[in-house]
Amino acid sequence: MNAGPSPPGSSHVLQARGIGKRFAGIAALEGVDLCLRAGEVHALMGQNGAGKSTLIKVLTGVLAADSGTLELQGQPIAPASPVQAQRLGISTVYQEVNLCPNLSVAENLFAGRFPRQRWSGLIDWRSVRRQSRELLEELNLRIDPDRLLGEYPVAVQQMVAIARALGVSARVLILDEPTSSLDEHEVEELFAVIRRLRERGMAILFVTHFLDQVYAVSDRITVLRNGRCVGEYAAADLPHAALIAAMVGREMAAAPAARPAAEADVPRQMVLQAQGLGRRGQLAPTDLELRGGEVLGLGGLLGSGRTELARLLFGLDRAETGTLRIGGQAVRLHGPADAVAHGLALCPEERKTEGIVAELSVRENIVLALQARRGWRRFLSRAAQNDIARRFVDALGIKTASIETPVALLSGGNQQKVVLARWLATEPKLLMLDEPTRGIDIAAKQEIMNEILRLARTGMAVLFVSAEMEELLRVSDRIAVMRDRRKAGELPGGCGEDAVFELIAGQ
Amino acid sequence: GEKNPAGGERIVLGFSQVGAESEWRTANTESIKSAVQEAGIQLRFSDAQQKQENQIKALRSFIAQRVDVIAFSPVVESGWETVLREAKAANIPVILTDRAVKVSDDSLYVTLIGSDFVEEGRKAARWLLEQSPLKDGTEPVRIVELQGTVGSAPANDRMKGFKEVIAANPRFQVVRSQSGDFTRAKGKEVMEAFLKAEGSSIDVLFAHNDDMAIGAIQAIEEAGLKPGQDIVIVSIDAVRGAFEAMMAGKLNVTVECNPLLGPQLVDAIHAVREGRPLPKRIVVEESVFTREQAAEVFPTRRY
Amino acid sequence: MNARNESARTAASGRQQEPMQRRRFDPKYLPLTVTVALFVAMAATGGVLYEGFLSPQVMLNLLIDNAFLCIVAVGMTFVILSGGIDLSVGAVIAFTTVLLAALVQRQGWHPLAAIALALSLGTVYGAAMGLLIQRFRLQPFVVTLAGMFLARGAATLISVDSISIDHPLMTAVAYLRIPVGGGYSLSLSALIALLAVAAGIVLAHATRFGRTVYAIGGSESSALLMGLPVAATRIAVYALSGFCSALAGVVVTFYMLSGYGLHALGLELDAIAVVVIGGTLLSGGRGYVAGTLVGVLVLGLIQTLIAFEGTLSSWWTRIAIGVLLLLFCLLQRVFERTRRLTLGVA
Amino acid sequence: MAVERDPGRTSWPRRALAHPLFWPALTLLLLLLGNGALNPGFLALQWREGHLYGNLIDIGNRAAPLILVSLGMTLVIAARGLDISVGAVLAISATVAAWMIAGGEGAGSRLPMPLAVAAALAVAALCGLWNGLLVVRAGMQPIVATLILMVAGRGIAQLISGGQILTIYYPPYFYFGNGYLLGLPFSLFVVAAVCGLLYVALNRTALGLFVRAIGGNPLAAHVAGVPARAITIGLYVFCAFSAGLAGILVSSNVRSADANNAGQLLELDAILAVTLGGTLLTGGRFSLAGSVLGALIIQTLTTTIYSIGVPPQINLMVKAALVFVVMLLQSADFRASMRGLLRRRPAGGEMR
Ligand SMILES: Nc1ncnc2c1ncn2[C@@H]1O[C@H](COP(=O)(O)OP(=O)(O)OP(=O)(O)O)[C@@H](O)[C@H]1O
Ligand SMILES: Nc1ncnc2c1ncn2[C@@H]1O[C@H](COP(=O)(O)OP(=O)(O)OP(=O)(O)O)[C@@H](O)[C@H]1O
Ligand SMILES: [Mg+2]
Ligand SMILES: [Mg+2]
Repeated sequence: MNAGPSPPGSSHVLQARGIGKRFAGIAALEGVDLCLRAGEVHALMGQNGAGKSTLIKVLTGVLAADSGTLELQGQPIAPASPVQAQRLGISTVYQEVNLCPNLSVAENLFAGRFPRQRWSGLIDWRSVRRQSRELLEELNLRIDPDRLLGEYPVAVQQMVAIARALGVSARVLILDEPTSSLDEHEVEELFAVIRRLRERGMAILFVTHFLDQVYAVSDRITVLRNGRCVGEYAAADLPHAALIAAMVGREMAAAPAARPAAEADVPRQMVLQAQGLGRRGQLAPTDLELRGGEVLGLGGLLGSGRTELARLLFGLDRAETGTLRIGGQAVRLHGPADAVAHGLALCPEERKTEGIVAELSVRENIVLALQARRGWRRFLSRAAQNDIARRFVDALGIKTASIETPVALLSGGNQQKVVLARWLATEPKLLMLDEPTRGIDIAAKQEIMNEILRLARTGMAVLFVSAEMEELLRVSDRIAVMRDRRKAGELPGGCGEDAVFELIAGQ
Repeated sequence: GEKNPAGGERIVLGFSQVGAESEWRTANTESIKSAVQEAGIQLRFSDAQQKQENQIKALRSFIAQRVDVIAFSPVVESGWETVLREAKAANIPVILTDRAVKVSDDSLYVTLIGSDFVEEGRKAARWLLEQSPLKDGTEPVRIVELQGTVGSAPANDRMKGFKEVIAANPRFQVVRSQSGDFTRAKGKEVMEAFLKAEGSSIDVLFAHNDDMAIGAIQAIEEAGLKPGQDIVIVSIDAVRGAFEAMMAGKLNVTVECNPLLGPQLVDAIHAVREGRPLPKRIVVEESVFTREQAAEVFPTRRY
Repeated sequence: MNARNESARTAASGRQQEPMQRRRFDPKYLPLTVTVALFVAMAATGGVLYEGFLSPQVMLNLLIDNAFLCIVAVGMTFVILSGGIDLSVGAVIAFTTVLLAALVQRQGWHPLAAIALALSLGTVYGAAMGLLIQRFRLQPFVVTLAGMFLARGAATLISVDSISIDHPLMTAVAYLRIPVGGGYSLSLSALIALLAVAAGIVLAHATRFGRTVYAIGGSESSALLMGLPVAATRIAVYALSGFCSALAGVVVTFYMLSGYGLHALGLELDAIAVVVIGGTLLSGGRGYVAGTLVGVLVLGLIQTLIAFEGTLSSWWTRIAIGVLLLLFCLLQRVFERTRRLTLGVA
Repeated sequence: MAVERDPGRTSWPRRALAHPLFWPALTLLLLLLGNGALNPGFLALQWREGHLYGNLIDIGNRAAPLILVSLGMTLVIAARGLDISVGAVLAISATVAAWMIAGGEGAGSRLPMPLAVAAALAVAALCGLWNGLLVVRAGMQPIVATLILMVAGRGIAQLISGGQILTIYYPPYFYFGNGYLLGLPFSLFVVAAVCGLLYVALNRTALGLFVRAIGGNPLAAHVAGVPARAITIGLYVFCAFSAGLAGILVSSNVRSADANNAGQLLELDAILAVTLGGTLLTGGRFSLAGSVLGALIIQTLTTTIYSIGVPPQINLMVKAALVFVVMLLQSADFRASMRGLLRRRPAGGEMR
């Protein structure tokens, strides 16, 4: 006795109606509807903290909804745990990489569904290995399935998580910001797979902050704003500007302010000078100069050594060769504490492991680096802490119930903003940002770009690492390109994409 | 064994000690070490840190090293059958010191040199019934007992011996009994609680060793009572501290438990080497010291 | 633009290609190798210093005398791998010995029936603690500490004295020696211990249960999101440890032929130490059952060295154990130093 | 924004119930009241010889060393460490102090008492430094690093004492563990001083923030420029120092130093106190006040067992039962499921 008219063609695979979810005092979702259809890619869009991840967690049984119903192919379902959701045929990649870093890649791919030997019931490692290769191959990912997952950077972990989700032959595939740490090539690989799966009739839900990606792959778009459904649109009928307006709730200039013409007359002091800085297996000896008031973009492919370079500059890894001069003085950095004392700052790439301290409040996370710089005795008064925290919460638009909320409870993009705020608060001489805009919505991304440019104008030197070419070209005065763990060359700010790609490709 | 400079075979003794858990034990170790050294016997000493497992391991290693004689103070009575059989198979005679073992086959060891814990408990009780200031009278005598570590052989046996004798006189009653783990700190802590719970109605304190009695004496003093007078105190071991307390009039009597087994052990070793017969049990001379004797005996005490 | 991407990608893919052939030596086995090598070095030093130290029987005694520690440590390895800890193991051993002794000597049970009961009791006891930990989110340390008090209390409640066992079947098994050639022999307990290690290795590395244990230790929330049976596995881990403790209790009963509430005092710490020395991380998720066996042998070797030295007073014995432990762990660290940044905390 | 704050609805009982210290405090209160009910004299306080006298005072005085050690342990655990050598460090400090003071009956002290106390504390702190260096510099796992000192430390203490119990005959020294100030045991003032010091260090300087950051995510704290290594070493030093302080109190209280038995199994009690107080052993969340309550709970348990006349064979059973009750009471999940049971039962009754 199915209520209501059966959907046309009954292609509705997963349908959510009137989903509501509150967290102590905050309505994360209110009356949200979502309908996934077989053979369609559905994009879920919205600003940071709009409720996308929460909705996904409700769909997959991680969180219990306060209200609303779920139907899978017309049957009401109520998955109480991820296991049940998986059994129902819903395969998910969550926003933060949720795999076990201490297991090998192959184990992460197959945990919970290991193939077993017929005769002994033990895990059949041969076929685990073989099937892992096949799965990774599908994503064109050439990594050793026997190595521990934790040895790979997040980008690779992200791909492995996707591969794991693909390995489950499911009816519904949910991907929460799968592309946030991937570069364009990986994204293309992923999209190729997504298209293949769509052909096979799978229903796919896909979250991203990149508009290009939405239009490249999705058929339908649902927009959330502040926990409410703004609407469901066919991708083809929704222009960029309209989509942005739907997400942000107001019209926004689509073309962001470009870098103002270089103010050449500002005297640029040498802030940092690296000569032959290197470390075996990580980075070939590299020269680099950074002056106050300029933004140096660092380009390159995944694994080209950008993160390594930043880590060496910050003393997070010990350099084996070369010298480092800060403000003209030769220094040896014995660790981040040293670097911070010298006025350096590094906003790390891996938010979950090296960035946030999940249990601490937003306020404490924001003041942490500044306090470290001041030393333990010169304690920032509570009032000063509140002040700083509030200022950055407002400036970066961090969506949080209060500044005393534990960072763990914030949405992914807002956590990223908190880490960024931590480093902006130290007002360093040199600010190194390793993929600072990962997982951040378009509106906030613009804010951050503007903030970086503003800081540079005040005389700060900025090292900006990004996988997004557009972003890189927009803010950089100079662009250094990394290839094969060495600096391939430097380009002036105004150069075009072509020149950068040529360097990346080594032509 | 190896050649000693005098030409003869030097005897090698493997000795496994319980540990160094008390002054008594340290005195025991010292006595054995010095006696053995004087006799020109080579000593392989092993400390079991109060664990039977370790002691068994030590005995095994003595067997592997092919020592001439094995001696040990067992941590517990039971559980020695297997390793003693191995020693017998390797033709190594075994002498027990201080404590007995329970084995099905008496021939597994040569002799036991040591005290009788049950008898010590009996002696303490006998003194109480026959010589203490409370022996006459009609009022019931309320006794509190500070036991040693729960389950340990001296605690079990001293309690057993004490109970056995005290049962003869219904006036004497153990009203409270708690473990003080053989230490001063615990003895004091438990006595504090006893004093609060019983008020000043405690007549006698029986402590399974001197250390607990010394701790309890402090608690009694801090409660504003006079140890030795308001509460009669009986304990066991007769270490130096007990004599000092007796001389200060704070302890009434201590039953000796003699740790100086070294010389007797050396005699036994020689007897075994020469094939002389030995009794299955060599008793150590032990007496009971009272307050009156304390000052006189004190200078001769070695531990 | 796509064409450009394409060319960049081809250039990159050559670099991204990692050696796919199986490496001869996997670096993740380095800690284990170092531990084994150090063990061998230490044994050799003993051989140089003391006559008869390297006699095969001395080495076999390492296994015989530490069989129960080895069995307990296998269970403990799983608990620690899952990110927990089990302090009740020593007490469960004591309880098992007393229970067996009381049943066989006082109640006239057949030893096999008593052993079966003891093993199942141990398993159920462990599972119960696991249930408390899992269901009510209690900290394993407190639950198993209370479990330790309870088991020891129960043991003394059955009997304060030690109970000797002279049941013919039990004594026969206790005296049983399995010749391994050359006049040397191994006890049945040692054999059981080796079997336990072998079973542990298979369980840890070739079953779903084992891999789930590692996953939980690595990241419990990830394990949950990956859809692994976290609750059941956690309870099973403590049940396994309970079973191993009871099995070790049976072995101790044979080893000592007695039941006593004070047997295996402080063994929990030895077991934890052995597991950690064997290279397992106390924070969970990393380590090997095989390493635990080496850890047991290392601790046994340290004790044997001291026994052979034979001149140490009680306090020098303690200091020497500490120093040997220190040397061993320091060398282990020195050889393992990886290029990765390791922060001293955690 | 959908922020909702209704101060009228969160009444104070509700807020009290949600406070992390509520359940430990309630447990302690229940224990004391239960004792009072069983034994009316238990809660009585008298004025005797110029100071307060009674079980409550004893509990406070006895718990003082455990509280001190638990405080140090809390901080080490908060930074994801563990220190199982506290018992041995206590023994070392007690022995050093006793050895330097010693002397015979009426002979005064061998060395000046302040020197002895300072030396004992310095040696303890040195032990902490050793632990800290092994953990941070050598990169050993905390439990093994401190196991080394736990084993060897008692040996060192016995080496100093020659295996004897060192009896102290110098009365001024007895004041630390037995003396009274303003009618209260002096040891309570020591505890108060350390608590005050910690309060200032953790709330008036950035150390509190740093410790919590290290405990929450050591790597992130390191990257943020927090001197994680130095602080971690410092915490081990403090932990050992507080164990040393406890050693002074203990040796003063029993007027002797027993290298073998002093502080035996203290590490377990201290960790138990820390956990009962709500600190997570996995790091991150910690509560010093909770640890103080935890230590008081443990000491009250012990005193209860002694004063209600439990036969010693079942001491452990009683302790186990009480620990189970205490920790279940404190478990939010347990309370929730109990509430669930209570709610379900009447409903079920109606159905039938
Ligand atoms: N467990 C929680 N407790 C309290 N609040 C929460 C919790 N989880 C999420 N929230 C809040 O719910 C809101 C929605 O979060 P959600 O993670 O769904 O955002 P999102 O759309 O995925 O954002 P992003 O793009 O940054 O990932 C946020 O304001 C967040 O702070
Ligand atoms: N797509 C990939 N496939 C295989 N290995 C990779 C890939 N990406 C990175 N790696 C490996 O990860 C390690 C670290 O790369 P690293 O993070 O330094 O690169 P990066 O230039 O900072 O790139 P990004 O920051 O964009 O991830 C390298 O050893 C590299 O071999
Ligand atoms: Mg999200
Ligand atoms: Mg990078």
